[in-house]
Amino acid sequence: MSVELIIVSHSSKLAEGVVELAQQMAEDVRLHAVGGTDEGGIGTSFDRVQQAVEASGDAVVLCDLGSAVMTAESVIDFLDDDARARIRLADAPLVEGAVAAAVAAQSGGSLDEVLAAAESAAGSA
Amino acid sequence: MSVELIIVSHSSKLAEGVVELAQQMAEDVRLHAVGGTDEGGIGTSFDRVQQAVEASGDAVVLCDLGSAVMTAESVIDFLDDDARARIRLADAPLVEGAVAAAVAAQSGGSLDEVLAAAESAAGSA
Amino acid sequence: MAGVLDTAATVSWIRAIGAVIAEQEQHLTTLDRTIGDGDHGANMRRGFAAVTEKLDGEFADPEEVLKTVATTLISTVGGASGPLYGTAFLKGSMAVKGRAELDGAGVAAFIRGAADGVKARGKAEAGDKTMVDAWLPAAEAAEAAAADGADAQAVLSAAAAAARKGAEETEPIVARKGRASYLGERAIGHRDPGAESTAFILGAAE
Amino acid sequence: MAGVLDTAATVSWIRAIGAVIAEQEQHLTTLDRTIGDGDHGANMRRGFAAVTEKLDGEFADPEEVLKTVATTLISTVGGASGPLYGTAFLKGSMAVKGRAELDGAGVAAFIRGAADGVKARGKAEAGDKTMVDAWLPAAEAAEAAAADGADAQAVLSAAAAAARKGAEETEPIVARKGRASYLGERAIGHRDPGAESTAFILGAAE
Ligand SMILES: Nc1ncnc2c1ncn2[C@@H]1O[C@H](COP(=O)(O)OP(=O)(O)O)[C@@H](O)[C@H]1O
Ligand SMILES: Nc1ncnc2c1ncn2[C@@H]1O[C@H](COP(=O)(O)OP(=O)(O)O)[C@@H](O)[C@H]1O
Ligand SMILES: [Mg+2]
Ligand SMILES: [Mg+2]
Ligand SMILES: [Mg+2]
Ligand SMILES: [Mg+2]
Repeated sequence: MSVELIIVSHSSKLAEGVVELAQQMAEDVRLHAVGGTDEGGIGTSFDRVQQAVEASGDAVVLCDLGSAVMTAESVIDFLDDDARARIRLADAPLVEGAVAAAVAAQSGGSLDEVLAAAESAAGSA
Repeated sequence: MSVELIIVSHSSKLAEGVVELAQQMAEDVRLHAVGGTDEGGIGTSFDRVQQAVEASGDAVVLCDLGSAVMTAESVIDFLDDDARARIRLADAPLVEGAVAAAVAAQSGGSLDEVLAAAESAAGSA
Repeated sequence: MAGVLDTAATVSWIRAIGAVIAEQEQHLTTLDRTIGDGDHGANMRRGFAAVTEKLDGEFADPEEVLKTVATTLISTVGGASGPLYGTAFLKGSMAVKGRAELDGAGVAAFIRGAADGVKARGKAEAGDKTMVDAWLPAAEAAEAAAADGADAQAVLSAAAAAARKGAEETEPIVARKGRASYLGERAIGHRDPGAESTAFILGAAE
Repeated sequence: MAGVLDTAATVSWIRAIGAVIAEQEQHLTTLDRTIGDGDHGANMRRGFAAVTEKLDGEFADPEEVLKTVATTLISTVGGASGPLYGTAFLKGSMAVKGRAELDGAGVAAFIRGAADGVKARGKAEAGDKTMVDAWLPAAEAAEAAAADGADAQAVLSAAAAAARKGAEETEPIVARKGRASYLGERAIGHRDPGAESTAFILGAAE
């Protein structure tokens, strides 16, 4: 099973668009779009990030803004040690990091390799 | 009139999501979402980028991937000198650059100030 | 409020916060519109409305009340203040675990736990123009008052006064964390919305 | 193809490209699925189908034909190859401006213009595993053949052979531009789809 990606954004369209873009270059990778608040507004949803994390295997989380990062970190804090060991939070630009990470996951990269791919992504190729 | 942003993406959802996110912090800035091919598929549309550029005043263009950058550069090449003088192509991460640029435009930044805001955006704050 | 905060008094305090936040929604939104995205009032109102609905339940002790506030805020606020206040109430509740009621020292322990939680969650320091600038002086004032033997009510008052001053002192500085950090020098002269809501939370029992 | 490329022969060459691309769609897509996003065949088929529809019109000279190819590709391809081939045909057409027909030197001038255009548009160098690796040797071979007095047909053949060899030589290397650059070492052993389509374009008149 390849490493999965969880895309956390304030906008559901933005999260879905990132998944759409990254999926193109990584057909077999599971990509989770988690965007918007529970009411469909602009913001982040702790509960849906938590559901995505619980529904995933090894996964790298990418976020759009600082408040999304804090939401993701809170979710990770609530995980038990086993679950926490399979989740990494990337410090990466959202779109560029997601594409690079998706390609790394598609080629069978390990959790830390996929994380490194996200974090070394800079501009567009 | 504040500087405008043109968001060029392979995905229409992604472009619209970036606009949605950036608009939140920049109510009065004109943000143009140009995503997907003319048929609504994944890819970029030279014609719609050109229309956005022609419909805008001073504007900074942000792109998701290298092929979007090449599309935008082609559009810029076809502009006359007057039009070209009011367009800047940012070398910046799409989401992070767009948010930073939108805030700079909202506070009345000049074309080059908005460009610099986009290009100095790194991770999420 | 009494000299100690038992379970019922803790519930009353949280209800009072809900009322103050509802009253101040527009004010918080206005502050956030100036140096953020204009949703802090709505975020806080939504969060504390959900919290208030939960307060009719049964609670074993203050910790359980405060933990319910934490998990409810974290799930309903939808902005940076969700994980921040969620962490504040969670770490604060953990600091008073096992106490049937909070005396002055208990209240100070809660506020210190909350302040350290916010600081860790936000990776922010004093002077970054965030709610940390209200929480940190509040924790210091609370500890000083408790050390002087002040009761729960007096410790909370001391914390609230320090938080209010801390919120005011966010005005002349630039932001290094949160959305206002995008503004650079242009954030100068404007109060941080989260520091302001922290002052209201700690001052709600007055 | 004749010894010179007049307007009608230029149109015939472009028609032949459309036919070859349609035939090779699946092959190009397979290459792009391996080291890209799997749309190069569809992109090129869509682009040249639109081009072919335009070929029934009236054209004053080869430049006008080639410029029509350029603007049509740029508007219809939808991937990196759109601006790249669009720029190739545009800069190539500008290099033969004013000529009623292209002799060997004219064809070489077109290919050199196209190659330099692709290189500038993509900011790619030889060895970056892109279509530049087909265009640059093609331009060199075309110029050498033209200097030896070869006619249009022979110059195009020399360019096609060089492009084909260039495309094959993209296999053992890593990509430094385009989507394949995300793959690092894992791109080794796979041919670049754009270099392959360039070889088909230049070889279509055979
Ligand atoms: N990294 C951080 N550390 C501490 N506090 C922060 C941080 N980021 C934001 N804040 C606080 O959150 C407040 C904004 O909350 P809110 O408007 O609800 O969230 P958002 O910024 O996601 O819209 C800010 O005024 C600030 O006090
Ligand atoms: N920067 C570049 N410079 C030169 N050629 C490039 C560049 N980027 C991509 N290409 C070429 O474009 C081809 C891919 O075209 P295509 O699949 O149609 O576009 P996309 O990559 O947008 O899906 C690559 O095989 C390569 O030859
Ligand atoms: Mg806000
Ligand atoms: Mg918000
Ligand atoms: Mg492709
Ligand atoms: Mg493509």
